Amino acid sequence: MAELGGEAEAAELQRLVAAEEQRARFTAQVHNFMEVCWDKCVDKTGAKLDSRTETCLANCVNRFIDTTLSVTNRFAQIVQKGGH
Amino acid sequence: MAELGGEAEAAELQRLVAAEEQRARFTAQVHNFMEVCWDKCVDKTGAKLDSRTETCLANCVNRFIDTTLSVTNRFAQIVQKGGH
Amino acid sequence: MAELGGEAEAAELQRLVAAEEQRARFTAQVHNFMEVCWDKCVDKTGAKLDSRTETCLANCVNRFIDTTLSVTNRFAQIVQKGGH
Amino acid sequence: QVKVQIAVANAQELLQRMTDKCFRKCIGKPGSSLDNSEQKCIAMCMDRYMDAWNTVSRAYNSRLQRERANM
Amino acid sequence: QVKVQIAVANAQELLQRMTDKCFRKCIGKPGSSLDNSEQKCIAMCMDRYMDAWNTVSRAYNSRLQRERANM
Amino acid sequence: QVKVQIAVANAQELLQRMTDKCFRKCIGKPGSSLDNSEQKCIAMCMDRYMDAWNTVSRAYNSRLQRERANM
Repeated sequence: MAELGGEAEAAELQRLVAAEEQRARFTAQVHNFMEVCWDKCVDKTGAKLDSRTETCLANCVNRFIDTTLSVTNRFAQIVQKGGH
Repeated sequence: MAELGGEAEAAELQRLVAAEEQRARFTAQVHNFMEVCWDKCVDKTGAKLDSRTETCLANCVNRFIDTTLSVTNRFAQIVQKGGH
Repeated sequence: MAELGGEAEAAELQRLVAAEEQRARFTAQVHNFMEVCWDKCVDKTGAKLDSRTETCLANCVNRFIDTTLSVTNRFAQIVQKGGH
Repeated sequence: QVKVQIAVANAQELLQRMTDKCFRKCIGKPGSSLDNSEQKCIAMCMDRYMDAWNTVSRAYNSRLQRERANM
Repeated sequence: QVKVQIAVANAQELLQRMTDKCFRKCIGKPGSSLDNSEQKCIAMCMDRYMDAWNTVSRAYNSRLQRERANM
Repeated sequence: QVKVQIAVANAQELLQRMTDKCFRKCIGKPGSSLDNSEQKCIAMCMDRYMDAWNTVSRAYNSRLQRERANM
């Protein structure tokens, strides 16, 4: 591999670290969704995931994110109004 | 704000850090109580917390602390007697 | 205690740290087993653990370890085959 | 005033735990969007969670003060 | 390909959580060995857990992309 | 002897988990004080938790030794 100058190397390293951190956050979030959605959507474990379970899992992720956004926005409003 | 000498400043800083740590411990403990007491006391979430739920929550905190003290004291006795 | 030379002392210290780490891992693992097996095996808490509960707890530890090994081996096979 | 300050200091942790509890309470089988009744349930659950947080916080604070007075 | 890579990157955490979920699902009262039906249940549960992981992962990724497009 | 030592080494973690499990087991709806039956239940639950801890610990230790012997 070609040698990189000090600055370019540092920038490249920083980019790699940032990408790695983003992937770690993504993965941690998926573990978190699994904790909630596995129990909600998967009753029996048959030969394959049926389409109802697949839909339930995808909806579960999306509704959980909707809930997070809704809770966060409402909380911000309450805080701005200065009390609840 | 008046300038502080080195020592007074260090003492002030130490006091602030200690207060912050105490607040963090308090908050962590409240999260912990919520984990136990929310499921025990809050069945339905109506237009407001009724007084029965409020009493249940306050009792839950106090009985949890009683339990912690009782468990800790009994454990200390067992350890002192050198076996259980 | 006799004084140790620098190298012997370092080796001894390293041995102690390793032993302490191993004990911490063991203990963490026992806490983990307790989290799973207490709820599975202990229904009522009578005057003593009956032998059925004792057997259940010991089996629970061993079956959990079997499950871990089985899951890990199967996972390694899937990864080696390059997809699932 | 004070209650909101306490809440803000640990807002992220509070929001995560509150979201988790209210999602579990209000969403049975997750559908293709949050329907009206689910949204209302979440808003109420949030308010009750913060009420409960304040109640728990006050009860803990009183107990700490009583314990200190007895020392 | 990609899915396996994601899985390997966090293999240890995944294995722990999967073992925990599948043990709870498949083992009622733990006996003196894993019997055949328990072993089959665990293998199926693993496969479904990884399928579910991939489904959840894809759904999350799509959502992130949609949110970014809306910004 | 040994069992108590193990317990002391990680006393804080043990006390927290034991308190949590025994509170959940013994306290239904928390009242205005710990009544007699709750207090007895907690004491028994503690003893059984420590018995169970020792049983689990021994079982794990035997298994580790068996695995090492097979290597």
